[in-house]
Amino acid sequence: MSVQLSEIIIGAIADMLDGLSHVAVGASSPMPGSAALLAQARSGGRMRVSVLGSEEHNFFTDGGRELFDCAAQGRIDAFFLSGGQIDGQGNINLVGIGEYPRTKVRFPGSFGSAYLAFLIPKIILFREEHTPRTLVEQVDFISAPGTSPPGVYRPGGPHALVTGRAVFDFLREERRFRLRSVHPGQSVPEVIAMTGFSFEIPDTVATTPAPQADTLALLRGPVAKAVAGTYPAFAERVWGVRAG
Amino acid sequence: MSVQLSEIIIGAIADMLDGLSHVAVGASSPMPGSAALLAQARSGGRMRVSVLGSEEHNFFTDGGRELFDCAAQGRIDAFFLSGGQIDGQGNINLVGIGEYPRTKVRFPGSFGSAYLAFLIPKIILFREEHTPRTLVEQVDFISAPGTSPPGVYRPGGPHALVTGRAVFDFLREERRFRLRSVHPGQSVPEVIAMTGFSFEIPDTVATTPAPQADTLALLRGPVAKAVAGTYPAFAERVWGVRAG
Amino acid sequence: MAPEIVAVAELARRIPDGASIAIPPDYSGCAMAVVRELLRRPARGLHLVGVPSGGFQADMLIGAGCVAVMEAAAVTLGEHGPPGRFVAAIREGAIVMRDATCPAIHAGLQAAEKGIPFMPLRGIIGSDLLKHRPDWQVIDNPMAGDGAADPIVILPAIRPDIALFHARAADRDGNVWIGVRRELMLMAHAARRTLVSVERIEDRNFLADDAMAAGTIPALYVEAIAQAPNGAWPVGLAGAYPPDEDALAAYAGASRSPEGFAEWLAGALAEEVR
Amino acid sequence: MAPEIVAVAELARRIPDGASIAIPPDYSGCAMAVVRELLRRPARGLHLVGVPSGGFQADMLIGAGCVAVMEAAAVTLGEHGPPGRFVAAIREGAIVMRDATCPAIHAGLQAAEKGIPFMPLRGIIGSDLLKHRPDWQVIDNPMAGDGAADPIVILPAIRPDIALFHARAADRDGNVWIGVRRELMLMAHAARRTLVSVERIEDRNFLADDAMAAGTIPALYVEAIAQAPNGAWPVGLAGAYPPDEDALAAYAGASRSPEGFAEWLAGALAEEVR
Repeated sequence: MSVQLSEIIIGAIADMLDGLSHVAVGASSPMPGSAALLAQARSGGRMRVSVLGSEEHNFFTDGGRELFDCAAQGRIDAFFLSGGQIDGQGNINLVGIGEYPRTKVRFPGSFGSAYLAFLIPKIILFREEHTPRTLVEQVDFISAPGTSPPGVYRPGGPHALVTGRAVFDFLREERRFRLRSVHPGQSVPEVIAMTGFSFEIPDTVATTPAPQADTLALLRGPVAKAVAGTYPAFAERVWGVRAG
Repeated sequence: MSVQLSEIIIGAIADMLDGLSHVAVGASSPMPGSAALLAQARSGGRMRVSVLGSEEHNFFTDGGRELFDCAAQGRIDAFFLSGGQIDGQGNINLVGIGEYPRTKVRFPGSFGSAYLAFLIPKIILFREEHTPRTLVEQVDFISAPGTSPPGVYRPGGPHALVTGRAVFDFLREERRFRLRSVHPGQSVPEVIAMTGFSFEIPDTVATTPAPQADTLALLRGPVAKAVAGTYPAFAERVWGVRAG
Repeated sequence: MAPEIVAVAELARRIPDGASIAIPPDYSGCAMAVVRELLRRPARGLHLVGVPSGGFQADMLIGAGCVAVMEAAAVTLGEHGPPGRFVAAIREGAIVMRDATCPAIHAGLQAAEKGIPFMPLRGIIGSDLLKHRPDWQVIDNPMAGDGAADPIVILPAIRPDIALFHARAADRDGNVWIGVRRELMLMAHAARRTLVSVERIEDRNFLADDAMAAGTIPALYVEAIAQAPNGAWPVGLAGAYPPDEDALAAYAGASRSPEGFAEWLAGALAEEVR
Repeated sequence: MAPEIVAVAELARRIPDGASIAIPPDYSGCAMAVVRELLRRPARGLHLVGVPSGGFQADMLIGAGCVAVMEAAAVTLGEHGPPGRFVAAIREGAIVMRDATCPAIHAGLQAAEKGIPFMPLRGIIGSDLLKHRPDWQVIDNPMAGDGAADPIVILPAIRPDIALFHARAADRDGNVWIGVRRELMLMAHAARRTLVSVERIEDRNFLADDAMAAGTIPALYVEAIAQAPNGAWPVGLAGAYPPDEDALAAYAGASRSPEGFAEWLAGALAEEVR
């Protein structure tokens, strides 16, 4: 079986998580969730993964607030956020397109983004659709800002942006993204054309690497099974695996 | 069996509780606790009584903070406080005698008084020992003030003071006590002599009445049994009743 | 006074038009049978507070014109796509949306639980949420060291008139078991009145059982309870029965047009009468 | 990473001199076996935070010279009369006492739990506690209506270095069951590190059991666990064994003189070695 794009993306995200103690993932994020479970498998049990809304990977017993309190206590190292729009300053929009409040397009809402983006050290922005529609010059509504002025308490913030085409690092000082790698089959000009914001382009841009053989074996074996427990539709589509 | 002083005191306190929805009592307050259980019995099940630290009459499931949160929510109508010293302005001292912090005599501490005295509408001060040593002109340390200046949020405060000799009403506007009744065997001059603070004395001062026959029957019957469950030593001493 | 045991319709009758109502998200125990009674009336001018988000019940109530104000960190039908009636109401300006972020809803309820006027919370500064919530303020942290400025958001207490939810069981004394769903306990503590539907009423006292007591809302906070077997249908009740995905998908599809919703509503209310 | 399972002595070794330690009151689960190890060392310069009061363990640690600062709403031996070593230490100025009121301790811990710098709280204004707590402030409620002044106390977060307590059981994954004793959960959330002794370690996972999960502190918050059967003796453990009133009375009596305490201490440490 040749390496699938999903597996490359999962591998790229997992590489960002290695060495962390506690990674939390939203219930409806199968690729980040798979990446977290892969990183956990590689950690030999040292990493804790909380999948919100999952029965199996949910360790919280203090109600809806506990995730947020836990983040504020510094006990969550990485989390994933997405956006209906994401802009070049790392701002995300989960509210809508057009003028607020009567937006033409309405997304569900900001959820915990306006909080977690400040408090969790490594926020990984993930949006599979990589088009000028999703990656924009400026979001119509800032659910969570990419950066904050000095003096604002902010131990956390965006660390990287992963899409279906590329991986970007977020440069907090410069308040912009830098292209790190493009996925197999993508070119730098293509990524530029499909991105609505400007970003830094280093002299050489790598291709996002396929996972190493041992990682791939782990991913397709025990990790795929674990993924199937929480994201059954995704596991079946990517690996043909059903929850055991 | 002639009416005992304890029964008269319990009856006097219970009369202050009739009609309330929820009365809370500290674990080490057998007379107030008995009064609350008596008032509950008379309410035909309409009154809730929470006895802190009791297994049987403790309805809290949110940890140590719940009593206080519950009071702030306006869900507790009456509570009992005592004091190593109580003064004529309704201030209570649960900290110590002498100059703080190296007090000559140290009491356990303020517990929740500095909070509950503000938030629970009917605070009944109870101190069996009625001497110039306990009822003083001015407390050495204010754990909880009797009154507050206008503008301070204070839905609650002292309502009455019950001792082994007498019952006083607390007049919040006048910031002082008024003698309501003296217990059988006590005289007004004796009460004046044994009280370290000055207080208002109406033209006629009643004798604290003995409970009515039906109340007494209730108290010595089912209530005594209930009291024995929470305050076994007290129930045995007063009524020779053991927990069933 | 123990909570009253009443019929589902009576539980709904106790919710006056114009009330603010705290409701849980779809996975936490939704009193769907009671919501259908509100749709039937129909209730008017409700102020829904999603704790922290609104799901199917919010979209249904919005569709039936029951809602004046929606306060939540999100309104979502999850995997089933956009909440059609909510999206339409936003576009048409038919409801006032008070967008929030999850921890702000929890913190506001915690302020009400503690009887304090406001709660500080980190984050949020620089989010456009703040621009549109004049009731949220930024103050200088009075406890910041060495005179360094430390701006922090303060949020007013959220004290709903009513907390409304569905739980697995009540006991004979009106205590309600919610297990790990502590946000339901927070809602009950914060709200003035709590109305609960339950799968069943058990003839025992949960507070007398060490293990059960830990997940129990004491009767003290509960005004009335209705027994409503399958009362969380179609969104499901964790530990009891799963979501009815077909019914949810049907609703989600119907919600995307006024006609579809009207037809769904007529069907839903007719079914209930059977 | 799951919590480590260690010996009682190792649990005590992980508490450095000078640490701030949140401890429960006598009825809530006290790690008395661990405390005896601290007495044996003896630990020095501890800052005890009674949640919300201190009992036998506080008086013992004060008596053995382990304590520099005592922060609590009270220190009490309950029915057993004055805590002799605490009273003596106050009289002699041997410890710094930071007098509080119960809800202020809970609120300070809740601020730490929420990662906020302070928590507002009603009441307290006009109490002499405020005079002697320069870390407590009175501010004008920024959310008061119509410019009316509304003074309110704000309390700094209490973030103890360590939460130390005893519980009925841990499971094989290091989750700790505390039932309705939620103040222990608050302590674990608020503290940087949590060390727990337990009666037993059960070969199952409490979080997989609906009823148990509701009263369980997840392993996430727990650094290390020691198995210590009868580990709350002599103060007892609700639901497991009652207080040993004779032993408590003997301690209370001994605490009232330095000689009495020294004799009690020698005996207590000798017994432990057996």
